[in-house]
Amino acid sequence: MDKVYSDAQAALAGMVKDGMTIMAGGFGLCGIPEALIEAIRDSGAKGLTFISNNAGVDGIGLGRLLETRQIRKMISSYVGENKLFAQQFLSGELELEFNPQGTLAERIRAGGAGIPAFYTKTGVGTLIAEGKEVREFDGEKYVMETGLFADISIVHAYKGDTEGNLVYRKTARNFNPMMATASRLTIAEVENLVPAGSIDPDCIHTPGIFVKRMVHVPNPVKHIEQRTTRKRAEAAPAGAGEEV
Amino acid sequence: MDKVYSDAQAALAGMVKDGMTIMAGGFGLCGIPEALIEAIRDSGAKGLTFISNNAGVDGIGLGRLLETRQIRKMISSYVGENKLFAQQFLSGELELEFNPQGTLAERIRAGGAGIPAFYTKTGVGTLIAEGKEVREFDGEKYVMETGLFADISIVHAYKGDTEGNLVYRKTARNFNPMMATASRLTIAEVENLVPAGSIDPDCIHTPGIFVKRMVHVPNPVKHIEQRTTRKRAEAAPAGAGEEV
Amino acid sequence: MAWTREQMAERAAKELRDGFYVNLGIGIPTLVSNFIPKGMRVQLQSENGMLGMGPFPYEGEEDADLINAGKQTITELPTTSYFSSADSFGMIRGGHIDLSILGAMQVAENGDLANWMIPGKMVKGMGGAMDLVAGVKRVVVVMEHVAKAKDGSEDPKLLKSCNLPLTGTGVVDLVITDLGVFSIDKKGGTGMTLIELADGVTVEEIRAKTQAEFKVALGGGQASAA
Amino acid sequence: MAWTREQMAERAAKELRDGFYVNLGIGIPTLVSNFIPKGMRVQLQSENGMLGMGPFPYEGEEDADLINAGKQTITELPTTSYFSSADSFGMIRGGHIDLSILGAMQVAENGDLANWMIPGKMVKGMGGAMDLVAGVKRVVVVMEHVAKAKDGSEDPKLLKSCNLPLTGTGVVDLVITDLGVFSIDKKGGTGMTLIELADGVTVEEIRAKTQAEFKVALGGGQASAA
Repeated sequence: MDKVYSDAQAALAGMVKDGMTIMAGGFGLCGIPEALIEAIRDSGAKGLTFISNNAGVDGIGLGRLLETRQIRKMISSYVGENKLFAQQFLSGELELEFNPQGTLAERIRAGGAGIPAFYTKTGVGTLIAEGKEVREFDGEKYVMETGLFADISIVHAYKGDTEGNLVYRKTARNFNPMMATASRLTIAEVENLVPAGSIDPDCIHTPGIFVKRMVHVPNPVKHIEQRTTRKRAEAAPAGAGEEV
Repeated sequence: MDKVYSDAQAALAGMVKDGMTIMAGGFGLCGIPEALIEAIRDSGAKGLTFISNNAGVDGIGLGRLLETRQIRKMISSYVGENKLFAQQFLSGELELEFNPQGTLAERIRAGGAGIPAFYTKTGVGTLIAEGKEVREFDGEKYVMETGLFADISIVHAYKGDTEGNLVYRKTARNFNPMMATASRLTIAEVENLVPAGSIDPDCIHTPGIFVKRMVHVPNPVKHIEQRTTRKRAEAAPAGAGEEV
Repeated sequence: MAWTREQMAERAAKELRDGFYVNLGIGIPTLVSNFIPKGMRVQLQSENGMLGMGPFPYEGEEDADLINAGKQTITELPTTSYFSSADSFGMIRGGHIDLSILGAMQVAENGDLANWMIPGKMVKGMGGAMDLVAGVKRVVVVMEHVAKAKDGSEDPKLLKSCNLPLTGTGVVDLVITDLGVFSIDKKGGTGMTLIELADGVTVEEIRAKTQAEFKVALGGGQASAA
Repeated sequence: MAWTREQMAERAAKELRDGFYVNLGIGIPTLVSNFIPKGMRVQLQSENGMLGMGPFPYEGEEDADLINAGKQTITELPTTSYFSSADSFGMIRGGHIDLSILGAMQVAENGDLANWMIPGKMVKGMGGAMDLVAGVKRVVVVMEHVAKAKDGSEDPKLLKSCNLPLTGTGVVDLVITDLGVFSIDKKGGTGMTLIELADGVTVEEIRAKTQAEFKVALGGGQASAA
């Protein structure tokens, strides 16, 4: 019952089959489970459906699985950063299902929490609502969206204990906590692996029950998409600065 | 825009009207906002509907508002611990709506998250499903439940900063975080009031946006319903011991 | 010799597996934690928002902020995590808990369960029971075989169909009573099977105290018509 | 003289109130944070899971784990909290954010908004825009008054009805362009009103560049028929 595997390849060995649906955490390149994505590439499995807010960039994150043409379909909210994606989509190789970001997040949370469907205002009267039930509550229209559940979820955490309890760091949390709850097999890569009891139990983001396998990935290379800074002299109103 | 009020009475002054719906956090007597409950008693408002997992015990928690006959209706999952409750219910003074505990928790979360309705397996084929839509997803039956939203929520937190960010302690968390999101006016009593920036931002349970008013309640008296212990000599398997 | 409460809890503990996450109800189910085999890793969930429930505290070390779903003071373990009621029931409803062991007033041969309400009596509420039986992967009931009234009369609790208001429909996988153990094919619909007898209890005694129809397949053998 | 990007952002900043929680879109809306009045407490939400967004980091202090919804490196403040995407959009959808300021391709006189998709071009996705316009209490659009094509021709962006795929229906409360400011009665259905002009811009110039019908009520006076 030891949850810790020697590396990402070992944690995924024999688990990834052609045609599976896989959730991958992260927002842009922030908080993506890169070691596990590489292990999925090494698995050679084809025809995969990925549920992930974005599709990486060329050569990084899910971009690597586009290079190897292992992805058949993406369920995402924004895929703007990837030339190879556009190319494969326009050629018809790649199927794409857009979800509003909040609807995507909620569908994943619902899937993990045993909620098969829910109603949201988001997307009423738009393309997103086409073919879906629209219903009034208290005089306002809402569209019905369904829960999502995957064969495998891969998530990236800052810290994990041997029980599988996870803590995410800053905005690298994003989609990881819900995805950890919404699959048959959740595998977490953690930057820091600590003994059970080392994490304040009031500050655990993902209880260990959701995490079946873990791999320790110390000091991972982290990528920045938009390196924006300000100069030391500048005054600093909230959110201010310039793109560089 | 200072969120901190001098005491519970000041935080509620002029806010509680007859017939309002109020959510009160806590499970049993654990994590209940007792100072704020007393301030509601002092307000004298009548005909209140309370959404709370339990109804306190005689003379403690919501039990105090039963004494003053300020509660017209309870939306709860379990009310077993209260003689006055039984008496008022059986005499027809008090209306009662039972919700399965998980359905109650999810209805509150939904209300706070802009979800007017969702489907759950819980209660299908039981009294709870009567008069509600039952619908199949993937061959299984689910019942539709609606979101809950209140005029006021009162919650109890272990720690709060001046921005309104809250941290709950151990199982005193329970219903407090969802209730904090699901009302027009959320008021928090905190055992420890600290300056903004004092709480690790990765460990905040309720972001300050949800908390409109706060009151500092240092060293509150906390009640134990079932004081169960073990003797020093005993072996200690998980959950073991005896009721005393 | 019917089983004692402890023997029923000991039998229920045989349903545990290494690595299981388990929710135990109030009463006999709580005793199951005393029989977790040494070395087996089982984490107990408490639906008020805790995973990794520890034993009762030593006298004088009770913490009012640390209680289980029965409102009893408990302790934490190195594996413990806390979460909200919404997250707790997301865990339960989402099928992440392996096993729920709970008490019952009545169980029907199709797996229907009644354990929250007796018409005419003051109803306390279902608490988390409806969510647990609907959401947990495997549901084991531990209860007395018959209900004994104050006048000494006995009513069967294993029924063709429940006459008390239901907690869930087609939810029970296994029933452990003081007289024996019954499996229920809640999905397949092939009914209830008596699979074990308490020491010295006969099939005939059970038949006399059971309204439900059941097959008999003792010792793991083939079911024979009841 | 049409307003510059900075002047449009400065005008948008007048929609802020003390204690507001605000979500700013990419582009001109981001500049609004430069014009928050001193002493006014405004917390910026970033829909990827942060409240209390700070300024860009000093060079060399970028943190890959700390980005905004535009994937830009940012910093935290003493008021900052982090949460999941589900909690973030619960906050948005649940109506807890006071104000959203975002860009647009087209706005219709009934408050319909299009800002995510041009048929025939590669679609990048709507990201969080549909959730923001559906959920946030007050939605302010900041955009150029007309779309300039490469051949120099101009297309109006304030329309009777949008011809691009919608982001939301009846969602916009206020439109700030380089030429002026329009309020929209998105609930009442009484349409669009020109309420301010950029310096030196005339109602006639706006009328010539606007397809939508609008009333005129400059300087907070009564609306006159357009």
